[in-house]
This record gives sequence, C-alpha cells and structure tokens, in this order.
Amino acid sequence: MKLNMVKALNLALRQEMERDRDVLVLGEDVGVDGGVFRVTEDLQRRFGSQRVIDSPLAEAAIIGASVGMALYGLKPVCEIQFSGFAFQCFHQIENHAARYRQRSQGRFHCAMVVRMPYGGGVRALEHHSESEEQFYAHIPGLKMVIPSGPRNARALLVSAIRDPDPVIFFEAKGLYHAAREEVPDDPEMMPLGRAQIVREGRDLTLISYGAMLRVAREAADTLAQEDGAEAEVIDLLTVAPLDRATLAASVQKTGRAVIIHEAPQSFGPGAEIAASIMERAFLSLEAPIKRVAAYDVPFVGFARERATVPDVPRVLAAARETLAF
Amino acid sequence: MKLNMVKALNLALRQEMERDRDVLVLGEDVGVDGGVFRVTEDLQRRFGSQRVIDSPLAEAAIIGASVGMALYGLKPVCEIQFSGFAFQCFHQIENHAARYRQRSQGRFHCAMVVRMPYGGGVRALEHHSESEEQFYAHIPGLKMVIPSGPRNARALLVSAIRDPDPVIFFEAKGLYHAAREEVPDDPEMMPLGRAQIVREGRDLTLISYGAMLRVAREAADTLAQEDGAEAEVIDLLTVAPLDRATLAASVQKTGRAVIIHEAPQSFGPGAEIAASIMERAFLSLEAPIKRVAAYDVPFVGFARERATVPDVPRVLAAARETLAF
Amino acid sequence: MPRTPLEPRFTIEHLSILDSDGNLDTALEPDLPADELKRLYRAMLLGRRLDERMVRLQRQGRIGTFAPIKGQEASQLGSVSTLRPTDWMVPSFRETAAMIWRGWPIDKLLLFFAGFLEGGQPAPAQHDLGITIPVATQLPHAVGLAYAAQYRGEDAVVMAFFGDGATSEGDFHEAANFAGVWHVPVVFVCQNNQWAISVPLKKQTHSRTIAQKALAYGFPGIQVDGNDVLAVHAASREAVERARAGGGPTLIECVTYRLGVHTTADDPTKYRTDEEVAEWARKDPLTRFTEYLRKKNLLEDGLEAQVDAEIAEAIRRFEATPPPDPLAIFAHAYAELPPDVAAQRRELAERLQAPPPRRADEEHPPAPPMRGQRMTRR
Amino acid sequence: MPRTPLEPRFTIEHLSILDSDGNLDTALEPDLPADELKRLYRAMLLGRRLDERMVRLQRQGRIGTFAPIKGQEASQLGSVSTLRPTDWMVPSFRETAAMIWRGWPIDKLLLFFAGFLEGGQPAPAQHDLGITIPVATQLPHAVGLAYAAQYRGEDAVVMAFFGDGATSEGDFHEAANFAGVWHVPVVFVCQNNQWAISVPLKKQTHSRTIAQKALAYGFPGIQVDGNDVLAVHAASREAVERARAGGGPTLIECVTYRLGVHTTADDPTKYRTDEEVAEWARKDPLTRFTEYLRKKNLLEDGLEAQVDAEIAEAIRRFEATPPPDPLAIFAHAYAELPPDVAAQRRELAERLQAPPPRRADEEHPPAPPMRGQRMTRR
Ligand SMILES: Cc1ncc(C[n+]2csc(CCOP(=O)(O)OP(=O)(O)O)c2C)c(N)n1
Ligand SMILES: Cc1ncc(C[n+]2csc(CCOP(=O)(O)OP(=O)(O)O)c2C)c(N)n1
Ligand SMILES: [Mg+2]
Ligand SMILES: [Mg+2]
Repeated sequence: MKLNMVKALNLALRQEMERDRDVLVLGEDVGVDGGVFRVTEDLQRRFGSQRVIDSPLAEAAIIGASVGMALYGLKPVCEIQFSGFAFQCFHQIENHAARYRQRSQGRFHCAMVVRMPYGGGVRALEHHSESEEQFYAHIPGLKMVIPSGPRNARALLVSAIRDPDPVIFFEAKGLYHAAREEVPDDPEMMPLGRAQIVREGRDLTLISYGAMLRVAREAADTLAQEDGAEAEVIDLLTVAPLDRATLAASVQKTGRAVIIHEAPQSFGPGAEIAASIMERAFLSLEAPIKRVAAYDVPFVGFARERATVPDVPRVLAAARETLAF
Repeated sequence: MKLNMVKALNLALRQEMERDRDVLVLGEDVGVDGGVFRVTEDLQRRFGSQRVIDSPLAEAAIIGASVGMALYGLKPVCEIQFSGFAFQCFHQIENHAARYRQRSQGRFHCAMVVRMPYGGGVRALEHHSESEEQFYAHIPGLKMVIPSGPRNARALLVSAIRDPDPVIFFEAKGLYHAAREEVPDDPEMMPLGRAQIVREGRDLTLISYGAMLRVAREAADTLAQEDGAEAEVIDLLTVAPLDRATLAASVQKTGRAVIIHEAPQSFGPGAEIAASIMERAFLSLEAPIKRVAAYDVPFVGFARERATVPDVPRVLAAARETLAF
Repeated sequence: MPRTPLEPRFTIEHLSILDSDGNLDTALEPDLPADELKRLYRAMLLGRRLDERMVRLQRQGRIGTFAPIKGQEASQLGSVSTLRPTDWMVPSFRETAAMIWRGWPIDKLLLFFAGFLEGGQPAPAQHDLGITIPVATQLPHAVGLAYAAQYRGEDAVVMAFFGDGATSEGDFHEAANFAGVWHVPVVFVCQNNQWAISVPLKKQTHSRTIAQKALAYGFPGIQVDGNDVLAVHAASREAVERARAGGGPTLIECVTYRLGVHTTADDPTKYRTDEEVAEWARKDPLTRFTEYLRKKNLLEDGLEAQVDAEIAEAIRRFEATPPPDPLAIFAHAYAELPPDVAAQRRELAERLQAPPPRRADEEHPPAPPMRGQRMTRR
Repeated sequence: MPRTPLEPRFTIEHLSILDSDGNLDTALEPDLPADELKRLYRAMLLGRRLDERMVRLQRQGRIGTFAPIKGQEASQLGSVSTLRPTDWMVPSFRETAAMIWRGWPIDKLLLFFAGFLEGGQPAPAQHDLGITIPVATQLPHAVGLAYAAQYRGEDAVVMAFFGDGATSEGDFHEAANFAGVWHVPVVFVCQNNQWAISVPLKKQTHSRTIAQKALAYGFPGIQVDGNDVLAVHAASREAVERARAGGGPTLIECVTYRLGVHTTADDPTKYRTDEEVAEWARKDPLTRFTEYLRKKNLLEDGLEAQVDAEIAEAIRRFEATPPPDPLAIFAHAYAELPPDVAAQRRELAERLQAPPPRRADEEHPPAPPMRGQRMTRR
C-alpha cells in the first residue's frame, strides 16, 4: 500500500490493537474525531470506546492515568494533541513514567507510548509549531523517537508499542501529508536506538531527523551537484538513546559534520550529538562540527517562521564552511 | 558579615524588599516557617503576609500567579520548594514566563525570579536530590543562574531580582550550610551571563558551577600538587546564557577541558559547553573535551548517590586522561 | 447508613431573564440605558459578521487557523461590558467579540491570526492580556493580576474567560483555589459551549453544572443562560461589583453553544448532529436580542452595512501590512539580547543581505495549512 | 437578585460513631468481629510505636528524613482495612501504618528511608504502589489502575491516599475529574490533618470542607471523624462496596491531626501552638479505640511488648543489610541498558576495581542530613 504518514501510523495502531488486547489508545479527541490529525481515525469504531478513549482535557491526567494503566499491565498509547501542550504533563513523564521501573526495582514498569505531533511548517500559532525533543532526550529512563517518513513511522511505532519501557514518539506535522510511501501489509519493526545512513558519502556527514531530514537530503544533493562533495546523510530516528557508534563511524570516515534540527540551538540536541562525536572521533575531525538550528528566541509567529527554521541554503552555507575549513 | 549561603540569600531578599516595594515573595511555607531551608526566614514578620505569601500547595499556580503579578508590574520572587517539584509548573515557565515579552512584543514582560534548591548530597529522597538546570537552559527567554558560594549567591540574587526578564535561580542544597564567607553589608551585584575564572592555569580548563565547583577546585589543587599540572577553573555562575567567550578564551590557552556537573550526562549542560568550546576553539584543542556527570539513570537512592555524582577521583581520572591524550 | 448533613446546604442558582421565545422576566430585567443596549447590540452584530468574514479569509489562505465565536456573542459581551477600562480582561483564544469591545483593533486581530506577533501586542494603556493558546493556563495569571491590583490598593477587577473543557485542566483548579484563599477580585467566566472540540460536556465532567465547581473553592458560582445577554450582564455586574467591593471571586457559567466549527481546522459533522445544531440555532443570542431591541424600538437602520464597512476597512488595513521583517524576531525576545543570540541576529542579517540561493527550489516549499484530513461543511 | 436554585440541592454529610469522650452511636457501630477489632488495634499500636522508633533512628542518622504518622492511625487503618489483598492501595508518603497492613515488611520501609531503592519494591503479588513523593501525582495513577481493572473485567477497587494540601494540586483535580467521568472503582481517602507543613487548612483552601470538593466531580463526598476508626471504617466500607458494585468513585475526608513533625526535618513549633497540639492530643485515635476495646474486654496483655519485639526484630534485619552495591544503580533503569549507559556501567565497575584514591581527603565528605536550621522539639 502507498500510504502517507497519517495512514501509516493509523495502520500501526490498528494492527497492534488487533494483535494485543492490552494496547489501548487515549487522549483528547482521539475517538469519535479520530484525532485532530486523524491518526486514530476509525479506531474507536473498530475497538470501542473503552479501548479508544476520548479523555477530558487534561494532559497530566492523560499521562498519569496511562502510567496507572501501564502499572496494571496494559499498554496505553496516549496522544498529546500538540507537543506544545505536553509541559502540562511533564511532571508525570519525568516523575513517574521514566522512573517507575527503577523506583520499584523492576516490580513495575511503564510500557507506554506518548505520541505527539511536533514541529513547524504548518502555519500554526504558538505552541503548535515548536520542537521539544531535547526535554525528553535528557530524561533517563525514556526513549525519544522521531520518524522521518511513512514507512519508518509505522515500523518505529510498532517497535515503540512493543517496547517494555516508555517511549516518547514525536510525529512531524509537516510530514503527515507530505509524501506517500510503500508500506508493507505485514507489521514491520525497526529497532529503537539505531540511526540509519540514508545516503552514503565520504566528504561530510549531515545529521538530522524528522522533518529536517528532507532539508539535509536536499542539501546533500545540491552539494553533490554543485560542489562535487559527497555528503553522508544520517537519519537518527531515535534521538535518545543516541546511536553514538553510527555517528562516530561516519565522522571517522568523513572528518566533518553538520547537524540540523528545528529545536533552538542552545543546549539543544545538536550539542549532545556534537559533543559525542568529538569524544569518539576527535582525531578524525577536520573541522568544527557545525549546528544549524532554530535561533534561541521564543516562538516568532508563523509569518516569520522561515527566518529561524533551518532551510537548505543555511545548511549549504554551513556545509561549505565546514568543507572549506 | 560572615554568612552562610542561607543567610546571604536571606540578606539579598531583605534588602531588595526594603529597596523596592514591588518585590514580593511567595511559595509553599515561605512565610511563617521561613522556607523549609530558612532562606525566607523572618521576611514575613518584617514585610507582612501580603508581601511574603504562604501559598497553597500548587506549583503551577505559584508560577502562574507570579506571571500575572509580573504582568501587572510587580517583581515576584517565588520559591519552588525543591527543583524536583518544578515540573508541575514547567508549562507556566515555558509557555508564559519565558515568552510574554516576545508574545506581547514588549508590552509586557516578566521580571520575576524562581528560586529553587537543587542537587544532591543531603541524604534526601527522590525529587529532592536531582539537578535539572538543563531543562531551563534550553528555553529561550529565560536566564538560568547557579551560584557557588554565599557571596556570589547574594550578589547574583540581587541582580536576578533587578533583571527585567525571568530568571531561574538554583541554590545547591549542599552549599546552604557548607561554608561561611565575608559578605559586604551594602548590596552588591554581579552581572548575569558572566563566568568567573576562580583559579588560573595553563594546562587544562575545569568547568563547573554550583556544588560541583568545590569538586573542580579540589581536583585542581590535587593536579597541581601531584601532577604538576595547573588547571584553570571556571565557575559558570550563569548557565544560560552561557559565557562562551570566557570558555573559549580559556581553552584557547589551555587546549584541554573537563566539564563537571551533577545533571545526567546525556543531552545535559556539558554537551552545550563542549560543543560551544569546540566551535570556538577548535584549532586549540589538544584533546577531546571530557564530561564528568551523573550517569544516565533515574534517581538511584541516596545510599548509592556517591556512585553517580561526580567526585574528585573521577574528575582527576578524566583530567589525567585529557592531559595524557 | 444515616449521617449528619452539613448545614447550611450548598446551593447553586440558575439565572435567565430573556428566553429564546422572547419571554422577559421584567422583574429581573437590568436597567440598561438605550445607548448601552445599542452599543451591546452593535458589538454582537460586529462579532457575528466579522466571524463569518474571517472564516472566508481563512479559506482563502489570508489568515491561518482561528476559533470562531458564532453563538457565543451574548456570553462574551454581556460579561465584558460590565468592566471598566481600568479593569483587566484575560481572554482565552475564542474571545474575538470581547477583545474588540475592549479596544483591540480588528486589523491587529487579523494580523495575529496571520502569524504576526505584532497582532498580539496590547496598546500601552490597555488592561488586557493577549490571546492565550494553552487551555486554562491564563487563569493563574488572572489571579496574579487581581492579587497585584489588591496589593497596590487599586480597585481593578479581573475578568478571565475560558471554556467548559478548560475546567478539566489542573490550572483551572489551582487558579480557582488560589483565588478563593486570596479572596481576590477576579470573575471567572466559563463559556460552556457544550463541546471541547469533539468532546461533549458529559465526557468532560460528571458534575451537573460547571457553576457548582465553585463549591470546591468556597466562593459563589452561578449558572446563567449564556445566550441571554441580559442575564449574562446581570450576573456579571453583580460579580464585578462584589469583587470590587472586596467580596472576592465568582464563577459564572454561561450556558451557550458554539454554532460553528471549533477552529477552521475542525469538521464538527464528525461528532455532532445537524439536529443538535439546529436546536441551538433556535436559541441564537443575536435573534433573541434583536427581537428585544425591536420591541424597544432601538434597532438602527443600516447597522449591518455600517458594521460591514468597518470590517472591510479593517481588512484593508490588515492587507496593507508590509511583509514581515525577519529580523524582528529578535526585537522582543529579551530586554537585552545575550551575546550568543545577538550573534544569531547578525547571522540572519547577513543572510538577508546575501544573494538569493542559487536555485529556486532551494527555497522552502510553501507551508501547508494545518489541518485534519477533511475540510469542514459549516 | 433572585434566581432559581438548582434542585436537588447539594449535600455533604459528616459521620462520627465513637467520639473522643467515648460516646458511641450504637446504631451506626459497625459490626466488626472481635478478631478484626483486635487486628486493627494491633496495627494502630504498631504504627504508633514504629513511628516513635523511627524518629529515634532518624535522629541517630540510621535512616534519613521521613514523615511520621502519629495521630493518623485511625484514618489509615480504618480505611485500608476495608480492602481485599487483590484490591490496590496507592499511598502518598505518610502511610506507614497502612503500608504495613498491606504487607510491606517493616525492614523494607526502613531500607527505603535509608535511601535504598530496594525498600521501594513491592512484593511480586502485592497490589500496592510504592511511596510517591510529589504531592498528588499518585492520584491519576490510581484512576488508571481502576480503569485497567474495569477494562480487564476484574473487580478490584483502588484506594488512594493523600493529604489536605494535596487537594490544591492540579493532579488531584484532574484525577478526580477523570474518575468521575470514567466512573471507575476508586476511593479517594484524604487525610485532612489540618496542616501542609506550615500551611494551615484555611490558607490551603477556602472551602468549608474537603469532602465538598467531590461536588465538582459529580460523585459522593463524605466527611468523617478521622480519629474515629469505626467511622472511617464504616465510610470506607460503604465506598469500597459501592465502587466494587460499579457505583463509581467516592471522596472520603478524614478529619484528623498530625500530632508530630511534618517530617524529621521540620520544626512545628514555628507555626503552631502547644495548645492546639494538646487539644488534638485529647482526641487521640489510639486512646479512644483503647477505651472502646477495654469496654469490650478485647485488650490483650503484653501487646505492646509483642509489637516492640516485632519492631526490634525488623530493625535488626534492616541493620543487617549489606552495604549497597553501587553497580545496582543500573539494574532497573531500563529493561535493557542502552549502549551508552552500559558503557557508564562499565566505567563504574572499573572505578570500583581501581585502587582507592591516593589521599584520604579526596573522598566526598560525609553527606549532611537534609535540614532546616533548627532541630525539632517534638
Ligand atoms: C493545554 C492544551 N491542551 C490542548 C489544547 C488543544 N485545544 C485547543 S482548544 C481545545 C478545546 C477547548 O475546549 P473548551 O475549553 O471547551 O473551549 P472551546 O474551544 O469550546 O471554546 C483543545 C483541546 C490546547 N490549546 N491547550
Ligand atoms: C509537588 C510537590 N510539591 C511540594 C512538595 C513538598 N512537600 C512535601 S509534603 C508537603 C505538604 C503536604 O501536605 P498534605 O498534602 O496536607 O500532606 P501531609 O504532609 O499533611 O500528610 C509538601 C509541600 C512535594 N513533595 N511535592
Ligand atoms: Mg467548549
Ligand atoms: Mg496535611
């Protein structure tokens, strides 16, 4: 089937729910409405309103109740309507979901997935366009996953649901309808914590994930055409735990790297990626690792979004500086 | 006066309240009780219960009401009892305190300080021993300050209160009673965003802040005595905005750096510090920048705290590896 | 098991003055001067017409997603009209009519929904917060403002708006509880429009009314017919006066209905029936008030055209807005830009000076609007 | 302004069976077998004696900070004793007596307060969550557990404990609201001990009772004399039975008092009077229940000594705990350690093998206990 990311995610949910009665879905508007982005469309009709729950408007209780369900042995897949509203439940994620296995010394664990649309490019207001992966990546006990296309979104969501630990699952709003991809009928999984080299190259490593992967790929194409430089492009897929080995191996080969993300630059995910590469590939580095990220200012309004979200020209400029270093 | 950090902070609050009627204090147990660590001791008696407010037990409303007060033109200094309970109000900090100036295009701003005790070493339970500075450092619009001793704590708190933007002010519990220092009677300020070189050296830069500064200093002393290596020690004082210039200048001189913090390592503050130094002092670097930080696991229980919080031997090992690289 | 009931018992009252059949309780009828009635009516009409116009602007891509108010005009205007300019108004994201009453220029609102932060800037002397998107998070701000007013010895009252869904959020609860304990001059106006996007009230809370939630905080709650501008006005006036006199907070539940889409990204046919909508359309606050004014002979000829012209003029001003200056993103991030952010600003300035990218397709593709899968019917 | 009161009116009841003067309402007296009464009494006594012992252990530095229960034994045991082992108990941080009733070994609790995570591990078949430190955050978990039980078609009831201060938190509100809407089998037991550290109830909420907060969620709330173990038991049994029968949640407010310190880091003389404490000491739940049992001739000789011996034995087991293995910090962080954390584990393992640091003073200084400035009197 050729599916866009919305349909691919929906397929993953449907098949996992068919496979395992313990999987249930809850969140604001996920039932009758099928989610504001339609990712949970039709699930309530299929599985009933006990399994696909339209919750009251309260994020902390959505996560908190999911924690309780998970402690009982269920596998809630909950949706926070936009990642910008997940700070309301950040304490339940940090205080509890991430810690229950450790706190109870293995007696309990939270096999749960928290899905959230994130990121910009959709002409939306404040809190509907931000990119908050860093906050989750820094919390021990969590996994932080961000797919970049329909097929890996489906496979990673299946893996996240089957993972025995809590997974924060970010879905780039800009990718929901961006492209359709062949997605196999049978459930497919991808290991969490593993990055993918989506383009091989020897001159430079471009590292990205989610919606920014397209920017990295396009920049790589241009570099090949216009500069004769072959960029290796890495799609993280899982931000945390970071696939440090794949990153280091690539930069050991290329000697140069540019990291691209939508989150603000300072104290952002690019910092860990850069620091980690430096630690592991120091002697191979031919140039400082560059970061292309949003500027360190609060939400700018979508009329000016393009001024701050990384785009191909900015990546090209950074890549060329790095190559010329 | 020779004061410990508790008394020094109390002095700052008292003098700022005497100076400016718009400064008020609120939080759980800050009034009659004087705060569970006594930082606000005696303030309610002096300034009355309208200005030193014992709030109900609700962190989001403490911050949210402070935002409202700040929008009106007051300067609330609110206390969150332990930094581990600030995730309850993280949405009010991220959604509002940090953004109001930008959102209202300068019509409003939030001149407010959020004080929180942070960090370990006090034989305390979960959520009473963690180190969460990274979460605030990544939020544009905020400043993140962590003093390392009575005198700079007092001066930085005065600056934070007079700052027109929101400041997150972490106080290391382990330092509250650790030492007394001469603190001048008259209000003293220190610029926010400026790191201090607290020990000069040419062989290696040790970077830290808060309670870990002591560890860095002791390691530096040992390196001098036992290894004949002179470490420069930098006290960040402000984590964000990061004083990149001071860091880069030091490493341009020393060529080597070790960063020490109590927060978990991955995606932690050390990553930004390392990435930033690499960007600015790449050609001076003689060795990969090392990070000595807590391990990436949830709270370990205070019986095992020493296994994960950086200590002098760990810093020495990292420094020696760096020096030998 | 027998027990002792606590006395006095807890009571919540319902207020209705002008019902949907035009019946008027003259004993309760507020004594509003003709001018005031006409001003209220004009504001309700303007709210309605602008709403319709904005839906078209959104469909044409001239503004982004927004939340229409159709059906809620009486709740918004009956309440906000009891404030003085020196009082404070704290909106959520669906108070277009109330915001315009408070002096927000229409073109500024359009600018806001076109993604310009300039649209969110209240005028210097205006005592209003801007639109708050995260549900219920503005309520603690209202309490803080009210505390500050009291602290400064000023007699300002704060009125905060929110929806039925918002009452489920922790911030609603914490704010109401603080308001009760601090006894501050704040009026909580809940527009219970029956739906929070696709979630109906009965899935939102198991309480019979929203008003009774005030019992948890020890201050008065009242339920009013939110499509009855007279009832809303009467209840609000009482609450505002009590607050100003030091009588503390009130929760007002306006029972109303969102006749249109939740936002322009929503398709309400997925979750509610045409019959339900039709039933509430019969209770339209504007029709009811029109009849009331007609009987009083206060309807002005040509008012619709006047209002439409005002809207058209505002849209012209809005459309004349020059393209956004990208560098403005740094203007209000901090009082003083930290050095590293200043460096980012320089980088952007240089990029803006630089020659255009070598190939056209290096540009970002045009951003798709935020949407669900279907477009809406209403 | 006259209005229509909503009918039926809202009522909250108060329940008291055995008062502090020993008066007994025989009509309400629950019909508890002698064995059960004796078991309850023993548990209350054990709670009291252990509490006193733990304060001493803390003063000696053998355990860290903890929250004593003195005065709250009836609230905890009257309620928890109505659960079956297959029901779930969700404590906050002050339920020592209730946790022991549910089967937590005393030495495990001591281990917990000595900073060992092992102390927080419920036994495999035990249906209890562990201690939750962040106030009120356990309440949504209780609702989730109850939902899960219902979803699985199991008849388990969930009982969740919290304090008066906890009712101010957003999580209390959100959890109660979810419970009401989902109509799940959960019993919310609020131990209203009048204080949240130094904040008295009247600064915590402006509502007359905690029980009436249930009105906001549309389920029953009841206030009971929390120092009357019979009343607590009766109200809890009713709530548990209703929940099990599909009747949904209940909020029980146990009016009680914390006779001791908030935690061992607290000095209550800063914020409350000796008179107040003395007045509540006269209402001591243990004295009252002792008298009741004495009249029934159910007091056992030598019970105190028995209980003390049990405590002493547990302390011996606790003190025999081998020193903590540092590597255990990695054992339960994840189901499977990610590679970078595994590398950290290896680093620690190597450090543990390495020779001791060259100089003694390189060691961490002994950690100071967490404290305010003063030590406590009580
Ligand atoms: C904290 C938060 N969660 C979710 C959303 C997404 N959202 C926007 S409006 C809305 C429904 C609000 O319902 P209600 O409070 O009844 O107001 P109404 O839209 O009906 O005016 C939701 C869920 C949000 N804006 N903020
Ligand atoms: C979210 C959160 N905020 C603050 C604290 C610190 N704290 C611990 S107990 C307590 C008071 C709790 O009062 P109450 O709910 O009445 O329970 P009690 O201690 O009286 O049993 C506070 C403020 C905390 N543990 N969690
Ligand atoms: Mg609504
Ligand atoms: Mg209490």
